[in-house]
Amino acid sequence: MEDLVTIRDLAVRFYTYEGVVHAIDDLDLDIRQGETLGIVGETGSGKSMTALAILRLIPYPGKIESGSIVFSDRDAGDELDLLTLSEDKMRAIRGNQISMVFQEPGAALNPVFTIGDQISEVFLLHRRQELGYQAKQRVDSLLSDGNGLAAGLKRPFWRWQRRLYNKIAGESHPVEPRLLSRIPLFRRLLWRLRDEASLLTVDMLKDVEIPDPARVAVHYPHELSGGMKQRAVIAMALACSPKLLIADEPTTSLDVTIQAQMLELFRRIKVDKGASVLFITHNLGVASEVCDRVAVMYAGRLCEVASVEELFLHPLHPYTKALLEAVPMPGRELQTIPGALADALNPPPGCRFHPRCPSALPMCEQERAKLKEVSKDHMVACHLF
Amino acid sequence: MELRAYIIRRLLLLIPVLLGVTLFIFGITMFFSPIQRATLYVTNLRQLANLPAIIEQYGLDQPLVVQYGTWLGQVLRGNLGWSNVANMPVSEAIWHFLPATLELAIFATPLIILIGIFLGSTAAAHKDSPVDHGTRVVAIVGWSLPTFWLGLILLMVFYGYFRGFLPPSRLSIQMDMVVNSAEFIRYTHINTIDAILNLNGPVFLDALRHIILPVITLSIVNVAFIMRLMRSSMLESLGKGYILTARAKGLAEKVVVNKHARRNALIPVITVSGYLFAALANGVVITETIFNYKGIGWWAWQSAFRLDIASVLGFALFNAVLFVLVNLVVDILYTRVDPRVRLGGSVQ
Amino acid sequence: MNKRVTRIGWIVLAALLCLSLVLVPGCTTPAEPEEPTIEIPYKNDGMFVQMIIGEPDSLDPAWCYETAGGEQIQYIYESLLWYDGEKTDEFVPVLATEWEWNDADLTWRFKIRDGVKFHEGGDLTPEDVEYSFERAMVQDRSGGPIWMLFNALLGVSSSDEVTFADIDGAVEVDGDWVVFTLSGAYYEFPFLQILCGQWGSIVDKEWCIANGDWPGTEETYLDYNHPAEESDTILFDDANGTGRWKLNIWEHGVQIKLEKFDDYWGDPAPFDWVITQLVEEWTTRKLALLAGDADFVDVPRAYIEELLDIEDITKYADLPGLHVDAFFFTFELVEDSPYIGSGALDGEGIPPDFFSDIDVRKGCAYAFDYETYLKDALLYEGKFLGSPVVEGLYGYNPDASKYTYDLTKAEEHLKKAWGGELWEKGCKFTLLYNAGNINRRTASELLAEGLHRVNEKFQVSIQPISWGNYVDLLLTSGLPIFCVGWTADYPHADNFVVPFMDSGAGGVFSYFQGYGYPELDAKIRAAFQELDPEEQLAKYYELQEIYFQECPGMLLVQTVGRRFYTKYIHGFYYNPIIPGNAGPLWDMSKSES
Amino acid sequence: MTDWRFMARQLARNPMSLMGIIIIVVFAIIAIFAPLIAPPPEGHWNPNPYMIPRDGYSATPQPPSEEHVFGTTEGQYDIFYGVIWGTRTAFQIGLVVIGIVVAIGIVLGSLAGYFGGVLDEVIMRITDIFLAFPALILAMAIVSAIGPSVRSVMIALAVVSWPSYARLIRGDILQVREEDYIEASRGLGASSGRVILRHALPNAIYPTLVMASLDIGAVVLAAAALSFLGLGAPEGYADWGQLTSFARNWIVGPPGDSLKYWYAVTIPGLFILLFVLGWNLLGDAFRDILDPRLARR
Repeated sequence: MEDLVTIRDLAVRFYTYEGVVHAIDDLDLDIRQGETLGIVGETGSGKSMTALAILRLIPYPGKIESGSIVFSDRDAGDELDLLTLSEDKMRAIRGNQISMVFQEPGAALNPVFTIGDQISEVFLLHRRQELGYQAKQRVDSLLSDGNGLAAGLKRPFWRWQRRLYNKIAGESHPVEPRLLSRIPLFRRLLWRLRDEASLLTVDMLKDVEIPDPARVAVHYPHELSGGMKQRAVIAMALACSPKLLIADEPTTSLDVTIQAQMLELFRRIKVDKGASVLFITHNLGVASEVCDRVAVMYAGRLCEVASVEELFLHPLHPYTKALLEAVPMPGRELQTIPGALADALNPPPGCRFHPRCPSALPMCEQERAKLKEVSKDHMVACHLF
Repeated sequence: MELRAYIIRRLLLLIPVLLGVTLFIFGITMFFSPIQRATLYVTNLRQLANLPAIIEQYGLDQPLVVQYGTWLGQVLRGNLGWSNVANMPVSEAIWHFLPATLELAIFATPLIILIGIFLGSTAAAHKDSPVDHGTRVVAIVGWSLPTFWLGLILLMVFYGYFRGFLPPSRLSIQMDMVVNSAEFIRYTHINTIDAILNLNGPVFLDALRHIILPVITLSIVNVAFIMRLMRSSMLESLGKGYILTARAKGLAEKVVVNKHARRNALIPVITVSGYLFAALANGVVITETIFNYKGIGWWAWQSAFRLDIASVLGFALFNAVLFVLVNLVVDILYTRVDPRVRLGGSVQ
Repeated sequence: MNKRVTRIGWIVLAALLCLSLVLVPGCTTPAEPEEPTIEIPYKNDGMFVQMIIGEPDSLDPAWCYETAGGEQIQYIYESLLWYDGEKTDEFVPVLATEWEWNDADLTWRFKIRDGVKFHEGGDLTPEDVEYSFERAMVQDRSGGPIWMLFNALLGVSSSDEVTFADIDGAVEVDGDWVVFTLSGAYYEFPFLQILCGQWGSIVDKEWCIANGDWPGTEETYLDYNHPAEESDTILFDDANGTGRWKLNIWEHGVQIKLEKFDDYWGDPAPFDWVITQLVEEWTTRKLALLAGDADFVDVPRAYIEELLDIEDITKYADLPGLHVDAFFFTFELVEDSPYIGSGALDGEGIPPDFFSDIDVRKGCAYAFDYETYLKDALLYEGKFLGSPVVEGLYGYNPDASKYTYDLTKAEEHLKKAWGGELWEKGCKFTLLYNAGNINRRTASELLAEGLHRVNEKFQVSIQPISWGNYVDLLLTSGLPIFCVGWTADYPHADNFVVPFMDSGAGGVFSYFQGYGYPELDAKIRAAFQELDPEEQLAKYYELQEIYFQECPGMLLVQTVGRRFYTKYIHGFYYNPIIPGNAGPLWDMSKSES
Repeated sequence: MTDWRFMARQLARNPMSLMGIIIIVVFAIIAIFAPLIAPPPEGHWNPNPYMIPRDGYSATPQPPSEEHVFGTTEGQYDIFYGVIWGTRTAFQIGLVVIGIVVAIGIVLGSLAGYFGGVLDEVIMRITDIFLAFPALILAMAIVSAIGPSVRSVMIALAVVSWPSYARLIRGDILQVREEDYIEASRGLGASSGRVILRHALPNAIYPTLVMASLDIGAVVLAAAALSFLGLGAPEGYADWGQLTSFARNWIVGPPGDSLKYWYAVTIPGLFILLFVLGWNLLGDAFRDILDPRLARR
């Protein structure tokens, strides 16, 4: 099974007044076709940054220092290094090939636009040609079966419309419609595109199991419940059936029953859309439910990567062990990890976990451990192995 | 219907305010001895001997309550008293001077708001970059300028240097002749608008020429007010999650800023544009004096200066009403921009 | 990182500097060369445009008692006769063709010109003349100018002291003639001057009545007596006179526009329009004059220098105004006046009757630096005075004795004052002036400085105070010294001697000073009532000498005015009694050459 | 919650606020050492050092010279002396007014915000009354009522500007009082006074600080405007506003030399501009740093 995304020694730094923060340190990671890869770790361990790095949306004053993120587009049959891509090309990928679901559905939706608008925006952006084609079809049908005086009068207009939408469907950057869409009033002449888009939107909402999607589409975010919002966000992300769906703690802000539904939803999506999912969470339980493989991060570095079973049955890295012990389970008193998360401003030398590591060796303080494959599909970065 | 109820409630709230304002001003006048207030009516020293008569005539020696009572009674009968400054009944004076000020406002307010919004969002979009600091400093410098100083210097440059290029007052003599002639109908007394309604190009251009300087002065001084607000609220909304979402959708930065961020950032700006009105009400006082653009601000100043209490009171009433109405409109506008807001409620 | 910050810092600094420099033309461009002389373009053909400060209270001739209104009224209305050119004691016929004095029954008879039309079309009749004066006396608004008519015609000062019969009888029609019966022979000459004032303007009886003014009947006259507000009289901002110009529009606070009256009986008006705009800001007025937008503007004395060397401006100088500023000593202050320090002669204040000592007054009079005041405050535009009777008045004494700046004389007087006690202990008091009046402040400072020079122990502090407050204190004798000015109603010595010296209500200043005494009042009356001109002059000279000797107030300088017109305005001549500054517009003209 | 050290650091880093601070410090120095920089003349008949010494009485300004570094303005008042001592006046007006206003605002605002109910209603209606009237004109009325002087200018400005503070603080208190820790300390039975002072105020105070720093400039401007309209300090009192209004009629020099009197016009104007600018820059930076709505990185 080949890789969809290959991340090689990625480094992200934040240049703040206080100093330089090493958010991510030479991270190597692969996301395979159609798998669900989970990234677990405490807050500030750099999980979300990894996600944003893939989309090249690291916020100011952060910066991708080095490394490469290769995205292999099977249909196009070529491999793109996202980090060297032009901004335009990158934009063509965002929301289209790679899309993202954020932690806070409330914050992720723009309060002043309806759900429908915000979703159809994606279609209008990435599916313009298809929409154009659909629209043309409709105009054709109008032309063919429209008769009678009224229709006769409308014909010239319809012809013009067909030409217009044909252009949109054809060329990638048709001039006339672009001009139209610039000018406020004439923009309306492209209403059929919006209509088509909203149709797709409603389908999308149905897909994510939103009851009465047509009605919900015209609602404003603040009129929906948290779960509904999150579904809407997911719909938005799935709109263009992306190759990679990044879910950044999609369930944390929801209450448990909704969480379950969401996880269910994710599983289904993976199955029938065949998309790969990068599932970011701090909750091992959640990870174990949805993920095929899990990567454990600590203080901007990868500790361990393995398939779910492997990781949960034979955790190698002391940090992973600690994490697993920290999961509350009946019949076992809760273990907490001693010490606090490493200070991002001036992290400890060598292995960043060593100050908190029960079985730390002297060398752990000097040099950091490389990530090495100890058994099939099980990689760990620790001097113990 | 919620709307009507809301409006009525707001207007009812207006009453105590009006009473308070007028009572307060009456309180101020009690600082003067009757003689002091009577001197307002003295145009010739010989009248000094007649002051008692004047005091008698205007009941200036009555106690506060009585004077206020009589005044209030008159007001309720629709008589706001005699404006000594304007030389006409106060109620007329307001309508006599309003158009000029209105004309200023009509031109200045949109200018200020648009420039402010533009500068604000530009600065925010380039936070901490030279652009940001540049725009802010420019705006703040403008804000720190003494209005009268700026006004007179502009006058010096555009009327003194380029002789007669941008003259003060509202119209040139010739155009004034036209405006006051029979065939020119003064619908609104707002020259530019009247000119359009009369399809009279020359008058329009002339009026425009006369209004440029005062409007510029007002704008330069007030633009920072909107600008800094726009900037901070823009920064706020640029930090919001939905901006990241929008970017993640693949939208172009321009769209992200202009559509998603600005629409949200505008909300607080709208709320304060009511206060911009108050700011202008102060600004026009000096602007109108310097550019000899006789409007309500000039009148109010003269009245306050010469202790023409009737006028000050009339102005106070008028202004309070206007102020409340403006804010009312703003609130209603508010609900249109921000779907989360319902009348009477607030954002969060 | 820090490098970036500092860079931005510099950029900001630069931006800031540029901005302040842009806004400060002076700093960047040190007086770049422009051509020294400027051309004033010829604009507004056929219009006389003036920009001035004061707005009329009312255009009603019987109401108006200030120059701004008087000026407009003299353009719109006409009186029976008018001054002959620059003279203030010779007259030319206007609405009266001839007039004769009858000593026997003390009457002035005026033959009314016929063929005179009012702006609204009515014809001038003797009845109109009679009505005009009776209307004025019936209206007699409190504080108005009509006291003059009452004085001259009935020997009283207001309508309250007479019945309607008296008013009715004072002016009578006799065929084409109108007959005025005076209260005394000595009014023969002053009455003619009084007639020339705006209160002597003739209105159209029929038109006035038709528009709701006094119907001319006895039973109604009380309703029209003492109107409260300007708007209570219909002539307030509506006018119908016989003058060369008729009122076109009065935009309150903005401008007054007068339009040429085509059916004028005499030679036609030299201007199609007379436009008076109200512009408070001097800079604005000046720029308007230089741009040719205004033909005449009010020029505050302080700024004349800016206009002196412009060829395109015609200047007229040394025009003595019938106006004088003076310091008046209050003889008997109120005990609790906050401006006399301790209120006793202990060096920490002054006793309430401080200025009743003549040596104190003379000391002050000698301690004032008249030359400096003339030079700095008035830029040499003034004449020294010894007495209230200023140049240009009937009865002016060119060589009346005057006070001068003489510290030794001041010292000897102040040493004598209060039996030498004052010199030992010194004094402290506050000199107030009405806020905003720079010249009066300067005068006060000069006095304070002078006294301080004479004796270190004389501490005078200076304090501005609002006009209202000032008047209040003045009326309640709270001001140790007050400084106000006086302008003529009609150019006669009596018009100045009475307010300055009379102990009665007529003594606008002396009354509030507490100066004046019966003998003096008698002298004043005698001087006025003297019929033999020689004798009369002698008497007035004596009064002026008395004022100098007793020094109840120290006359500052009689201000001398200037006029600035664009070079296109011709024909100005100076008559001090003409209200307003624009000059005798009816004799002036405007042309490009 | 913001802490002072953080703020100080930010202020020092931000170039704008840095400039603001520098400007203000310079002015402060000028104000403190005014008697040394521009010593009052000896044995003058008028002992008050705030009265600008005159060199003659003529109106026309005189250009800079040895004895008058900045020249003299209308009435031969020494501009240098005027601007130096005027700095004191400016600080006086700015600080005193804002001080009073903030004090009033805090008291009324916290009362209204904390106790709410009728008290709140009453206070807010009163503020409505003041806010419904253009401040400048109200100030004018007040000044002309109690007679033009620096004191009355300060009173007037204080009277017209306290309401906005009362409102601001009320709002913040309302916000804060809902916070858990206030509930907690209430629960612990702390007296309301103590709760306000110890917990509510310290957390509500920051926006007030921003506004205050911004307003010091505004107040000085307003005072200048009043002087310009003839309602300020007495003639000859060392006050920038008045110096500018002295120059009012000299802004345009005689034709042919329009900038002849630039010194009289620009020097006092620049002093006002810079002073106000200083406070505004500072305030603006404050605002950026303290604005609770701006995400802080």
